[in-house]
Amino acid sequence: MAEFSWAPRSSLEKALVAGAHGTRGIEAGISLTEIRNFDLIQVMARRGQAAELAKVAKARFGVAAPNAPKAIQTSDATLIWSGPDQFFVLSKGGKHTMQTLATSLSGPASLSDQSHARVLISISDAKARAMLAKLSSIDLHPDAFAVGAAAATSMDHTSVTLWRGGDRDGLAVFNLLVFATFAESLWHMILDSAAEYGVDIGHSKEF
Amino acid sequence: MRIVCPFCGERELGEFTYLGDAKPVRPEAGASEDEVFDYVYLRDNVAGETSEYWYHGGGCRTWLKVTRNTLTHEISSVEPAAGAGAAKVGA
Amino acid sequence: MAGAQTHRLGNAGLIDRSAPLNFRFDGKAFSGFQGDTLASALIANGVKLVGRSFKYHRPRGILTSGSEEPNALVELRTGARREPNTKATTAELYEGLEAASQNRWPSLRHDVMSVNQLFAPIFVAGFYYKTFMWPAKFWEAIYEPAIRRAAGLGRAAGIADPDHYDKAWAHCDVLIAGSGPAGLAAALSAGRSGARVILCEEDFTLGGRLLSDGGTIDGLPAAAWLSKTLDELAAMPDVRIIPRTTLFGVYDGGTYGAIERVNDHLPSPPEHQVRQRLWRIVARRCVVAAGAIERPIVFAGNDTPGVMMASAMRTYVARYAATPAKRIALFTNNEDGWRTVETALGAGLQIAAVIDARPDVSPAHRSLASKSGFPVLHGSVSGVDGGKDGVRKIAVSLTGGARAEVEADGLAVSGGWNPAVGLTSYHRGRPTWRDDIAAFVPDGAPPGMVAAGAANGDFGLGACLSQGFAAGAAAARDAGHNGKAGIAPVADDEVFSLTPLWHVAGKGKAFVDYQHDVTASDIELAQREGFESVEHLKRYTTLGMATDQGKTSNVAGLAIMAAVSGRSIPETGTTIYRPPYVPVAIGAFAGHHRDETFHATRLTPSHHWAVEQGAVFVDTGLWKRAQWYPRAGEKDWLESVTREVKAVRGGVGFCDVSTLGKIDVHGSDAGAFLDRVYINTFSNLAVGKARYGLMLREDGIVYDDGTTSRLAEDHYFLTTTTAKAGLVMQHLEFCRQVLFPELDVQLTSVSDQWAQFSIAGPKTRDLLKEIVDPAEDLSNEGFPFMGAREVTLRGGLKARLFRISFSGEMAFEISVPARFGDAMARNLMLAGAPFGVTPYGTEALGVMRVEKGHIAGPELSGTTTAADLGLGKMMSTKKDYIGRVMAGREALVAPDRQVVVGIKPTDKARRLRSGAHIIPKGQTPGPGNDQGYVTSVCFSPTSDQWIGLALVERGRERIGEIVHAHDPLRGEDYDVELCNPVFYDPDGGRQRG
Amino acid sequence: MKYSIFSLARAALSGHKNWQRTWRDATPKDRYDVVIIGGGGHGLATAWFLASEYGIKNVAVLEKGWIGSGNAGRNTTIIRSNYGLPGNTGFYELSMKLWERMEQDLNYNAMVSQRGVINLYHSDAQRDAYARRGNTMRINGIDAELLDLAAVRKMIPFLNFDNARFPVQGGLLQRRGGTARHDAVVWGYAHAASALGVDIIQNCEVTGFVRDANGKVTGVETSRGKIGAGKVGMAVAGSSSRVAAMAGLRLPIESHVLQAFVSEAIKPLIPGVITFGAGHFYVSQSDKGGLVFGGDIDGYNSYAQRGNMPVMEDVCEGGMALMPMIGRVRLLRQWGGIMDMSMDGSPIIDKTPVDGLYINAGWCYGGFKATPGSGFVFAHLLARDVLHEEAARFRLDRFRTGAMIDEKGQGAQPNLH
Repeated sequence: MAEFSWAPRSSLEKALVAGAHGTRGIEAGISLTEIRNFDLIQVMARRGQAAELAKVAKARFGVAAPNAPKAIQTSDATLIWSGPDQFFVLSKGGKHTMQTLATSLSGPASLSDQSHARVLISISDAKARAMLAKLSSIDLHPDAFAVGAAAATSMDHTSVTLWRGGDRDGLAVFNLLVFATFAESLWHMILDSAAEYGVDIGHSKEF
Repeated sequence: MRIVCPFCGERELGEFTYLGDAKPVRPEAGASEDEVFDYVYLRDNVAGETSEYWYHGGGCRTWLKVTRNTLTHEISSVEPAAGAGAAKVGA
Repeated sequence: MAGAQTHRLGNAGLIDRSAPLNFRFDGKAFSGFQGDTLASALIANGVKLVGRSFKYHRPRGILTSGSEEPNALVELRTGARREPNTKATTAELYEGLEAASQNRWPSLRHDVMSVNQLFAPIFVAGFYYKTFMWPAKFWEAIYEPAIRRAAGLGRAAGIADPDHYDKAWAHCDVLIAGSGPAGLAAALSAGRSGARVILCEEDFTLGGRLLSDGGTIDGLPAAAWLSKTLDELAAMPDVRIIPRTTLFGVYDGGTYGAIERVNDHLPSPPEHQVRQRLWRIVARRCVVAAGAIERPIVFAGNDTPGVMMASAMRTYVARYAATPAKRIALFTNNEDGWRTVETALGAGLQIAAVIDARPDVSPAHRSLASKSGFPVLHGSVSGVDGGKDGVRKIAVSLTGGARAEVEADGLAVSGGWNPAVGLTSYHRGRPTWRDDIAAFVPDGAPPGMVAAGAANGDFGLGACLSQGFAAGAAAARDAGHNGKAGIAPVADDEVFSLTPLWHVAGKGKAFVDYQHDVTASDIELAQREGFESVEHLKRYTTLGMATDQGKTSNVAGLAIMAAVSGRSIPETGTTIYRPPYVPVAIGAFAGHHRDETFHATRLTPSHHWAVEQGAVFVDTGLWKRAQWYPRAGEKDWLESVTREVKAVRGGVGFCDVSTLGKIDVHGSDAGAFLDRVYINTFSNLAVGKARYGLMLREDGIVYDDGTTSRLAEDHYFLTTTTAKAGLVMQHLEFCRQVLFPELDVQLTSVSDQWAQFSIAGPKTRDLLKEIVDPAEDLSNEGFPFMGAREVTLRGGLKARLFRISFSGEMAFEISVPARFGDAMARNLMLAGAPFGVTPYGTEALGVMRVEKGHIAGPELSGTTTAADLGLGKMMSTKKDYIGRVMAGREALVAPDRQVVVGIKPTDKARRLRSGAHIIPKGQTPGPGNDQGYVTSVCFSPTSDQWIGLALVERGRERIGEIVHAHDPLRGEDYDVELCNPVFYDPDGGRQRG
Repeated sequence: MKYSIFSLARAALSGHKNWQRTWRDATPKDRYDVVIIGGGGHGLATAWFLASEYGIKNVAVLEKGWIGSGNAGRNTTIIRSNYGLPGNTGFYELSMKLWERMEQDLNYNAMVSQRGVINLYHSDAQRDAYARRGNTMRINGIDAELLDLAAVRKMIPFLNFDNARFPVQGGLLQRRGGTARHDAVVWGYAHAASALGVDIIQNCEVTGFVRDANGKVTGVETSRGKIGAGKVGMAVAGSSSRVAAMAGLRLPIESHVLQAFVSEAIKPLIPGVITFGAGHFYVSQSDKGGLVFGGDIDGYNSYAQRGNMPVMEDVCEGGMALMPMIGRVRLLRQWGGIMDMSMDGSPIIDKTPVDGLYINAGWCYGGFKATPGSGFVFAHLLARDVLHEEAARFRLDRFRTGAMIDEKGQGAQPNLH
């Protein structure tokens, strides 16, 4: 009997080369970190069940799920708005999977597993906004896109989910969920856009 | 062009896909060929303010009903298109 | 070593004398300074002749100092970076710059094509429409090549542009075009009010006309006020000033286009940097403070090198400390022209005379003239004596009829000023005429846009400051910012007294459009021939169609047309203004999207494994798919593909089919929903089963197909073709949201969630048993054909297994979460090793589907009905569904439609090709007997011959008929037999086995 | 006055003072046998063919603005007959043959230049589709060649063959395709039609139809008064729905904006017309030296005659993907026209359900190349009351019967054609 290995492999496994990229000799203006192996569940209200879903979701997560383009941090998950009457549950460590969520949410909601359908990239540092301005048509000025703001939007003609996490060292952190099969392509576009600022690249198992 | 998605806020044209006139309503089951022909093929093609379907496929994937002036491209209202093309049963 | 800068003033100017720069023009070495443009540096070196005109190849010099320049166009840089038609007046000087004059041969001074001037009596406007017609064949062979060679200006590089470009978005409350006094005042008030401000300045130095004309603002010299203002703006975090950036267009919803020349002032962009950046700026309000353009007066010889716009002349002197001439005459019809006299005198230059077309000159100027000892002549310039070395003498017609001559080596001309009405007119607003300045001013500007200062026709420094300041404050207020704007900067307003003068009648060519060699008499001819509409005038004479888009010529041209056609200028009207305001490099509009990054690339979960396997890839939409996996020693693709097909049919193979669109359909009405979008029924599909479905467009034509499985009572898993994945999702969302809102259905794309592999061949079960948990029953009874359910793999991973077959073999498709796709491919290789497992690509997949007569892209052409494809029986008669009614139209159910049949050549050795047409045997091919065409072909290893599918008129009734395949494109004609499209295992025993 | 090099030389001696108007500046008469609404290429060509082929000279062409102010003056000047479906193929070839004799017919140099039109293919599937199309052309007696990669490389070596996202594999070439000077086509027809007695009336907007008791159209109301007509033909492209609505008709047409672009003039760089097969970009170079290029329609209904940046970027991206040598060539001007996009992407030439009113519409973004053919068959219809055999499938009722002519296979969604 053959020995099967079921090692998960990120779509960026090959393209992501940890370390410095682009302009050298300056402090890197962009930090890119891929977060690997997470659970991502799409929760969609059944017809006429949005209020009920809101109720059970609040019971499940302890906070109200977003009903507008926001990302809400709970103790062990991030709830990210993804459209009217629907949101993502992003978590790690098997805390919120199809199985665990089904028990509480499957009455008023349909669930769809997207854990493998996306790649998660965290973008930060001083030039993050300048770089994102090359990819995103939305306004990321601090007044227009505050901590906790989220957007279902497009980059390079590809659908993405973008939200602003808590600041790190006083600088904004942007999180980006990208479709897995587009990830390598968009990654190269990000690197091209970021290169002039100097880039520090890494990956992580933690958020 | 910028369209104010009622859910996402103002977004760039590239996030949306155009379908066409939102005035025709899909005839109910059992409608005649003439009625369906009219629905599928004939258009007012208004020069001025008209309502039309746009899909926010690059965003929240909602179908929208946009009121827009075809002479100036100015948009006066955007709302979800939910049910806009549904057959008017019993009407 | 570069020559001396013979025409450089000893001091003053905004050039950095500590930073000398070497450059070459037409191979000759020169030097200039940091802060020069190529034009100012050429002037400083005494160069007068810089180009040749388009039609007559007349010698031309520098006319302006800005982006409106029609004459001084050069090829800048060399090799792959050569940029034709670059305006010397805006090109920033850098060390090592190389430029060449264009449209001349063999040299600028001795241009053979200047012989065209001899034919000038024939080469009038539109002459080519009246000749070159005989004989007809001569046009492409003789006339046109000659015209094409003579036309055009500079030479493009002809090889790929080595530089990079990018595109970015910016957002603001108030966008300002121009950093002259009006623009800066607007930025001050808007910024102080708390608005987010972006100011774009075309020039590399901020200040606009302040840099040339100076003045006193708030009691400070202009330079000091400028520096103080820029400091204040720099301290505002939400005010962003982008120099070297031209706002070129305004689009819908307050979107503006701007081009930033990030690194054009360097020999080449530094590593990781772009040459230029395209900005898409979204602004609530826009203040156009883009100034005005001084206009020439049309008189004989007005194109002689050394004739220059008066404002440009003083810009060169004041800003660049370069002297276009030592003894200057001024021809003006307005007060502003006199500033050039003041500047020239201040720089120690000589004034030969002022020719003023107005009846009166102000006492101040009159006393300046007498003090400085130059005459003021009332009249007009009627001719210029000079040539490629510049102006020598100027002929003047004095008011009253007498003539005079003035000796001068430079002639400054001012015919008044035209506000830059481009941006405000791009939404087809038509500017209105103002008599007091004899110019068009903005009207009908796009929503949210206002013009201020000179761009609005108010030229005085005080007016520019106050209008700009008010416009900025109002724009900020409109955008919701009510902070304290403070007090507007104050300056005096100069008098702008003007007597319109467009054209001085006289002997010799008088140019309206310098670059296109359109003369006053061309306009008169156009009127005579009925081309009176300004658009006809433009198109017939080419007035205003050159690279400057008529910035210096349009108004004069229509003024002359107005005069000859007896209408007023506003009655004559303007042509439509079109963006971009200045020409923009095509590369900038493309940004990163060129070469291999033209479009995004989608990779399957097993892509990198397939790369390791040496696969050849094919582009399918955005996807890269493994097309075949060549092995050492195989001589061509056919050999590899044939091996792969045989391996599947004889053993087992697998193929990554993750590119299929995959959609989760949830909800209590999911079945009812699918019944409405498919022609067949899904609500009665049992849980754990899959079914093939076909959907139509509302016009009754087939849209897409695929299998859909029912995974739970309220959960279907739908697949689409690779090509239509996104479109089907959009269509289904339309049906769900817009047409059938009463149904409880939720849709999610799960295309990227699942890595899906087809495993096919008689040994499929053997392979699966290796990898699937032994507890799973894969027998025909335990997992029958069209079964679909979740299974556990060895190691515990959950997968979805579907017993469906595209190849016609015993086959399953297996799905695992995408991050395990790579492992799945490797594990399938391991598990299948004992059975000789063979990975196969899309070609083998295609061969096997043709052998089975399955339809695919070429048959799903968007014009075929279900019946055409042999699937008419699937159309339910018991329910309504999308496309049902229109599918019943007479022409779509006509008996003579082209339908899918199989074809095989009567000569078994014959190769088939898609795209051949089907003609009845024995007939001569013609439109009347063109009965169809070959859609798909393959070499079938199973049949050991080429086979194909075709759409053929009444094809199904003609099985067995020998017809003719006609392929004149490839010079092939041969007989084929129409046959059952299912070539392989027609009763389907193998896939059920 | 006949135009020739001799008349030019003679005119030069008198300082070109003796040239006459290119077409007469007519004032409307009370009644014409045929009134044509729309002074674009199609309307003027129809008038000329009515007068020259069918002997009907009491004809007026009514133009709301200046002649050629619609799509005739805003296109990318391409002529070709490389269509793939019955109905289109023969018609466009008829048109092509008329292009080939236009200048001698009209005594006006419209600079018809048959420098070739190539459609590139980038995949086997696309090659097969072009093979099918090219064979249709050949069967209809039209020139077509299928070029492989080597032949394309030889013919247009400056394409990006080395690092393209979608590498070129070959192309379908029609050598007789090319370009013509669009304004000159308008002026040439106006010149020749006017000489035969046709009245060309500019600044004359049709505001309504005059109908008799039976509903038959007997004339038009215009901004210059009522004009009687035996028959009224409309050839108003993007305004078709608006004009038809005055007669109470709804059409299977939407009006869309198509943008086009021209670069600064440069020395000869691009030989014929090149169409990218993996993106929205096609290009030719005008005799004046500008690269004339375009791509897809913006995709939304519009009468604004201007478009937006996404399409402008999309087109330039296509250009840079195909021929990155144009990166430093500058885009000089962009404009937009109103396309009468039909529900199957093919034109409509027919009588309408309103007696006396005839329609010529639905040309999508391909009307320019059809100009002479359209005029010819529309004149035939107006003169004989039957469709010309090469336009027999352009019937208005084909959408009702299902006999669509859908080259792109996109169905009843105009913006996809």
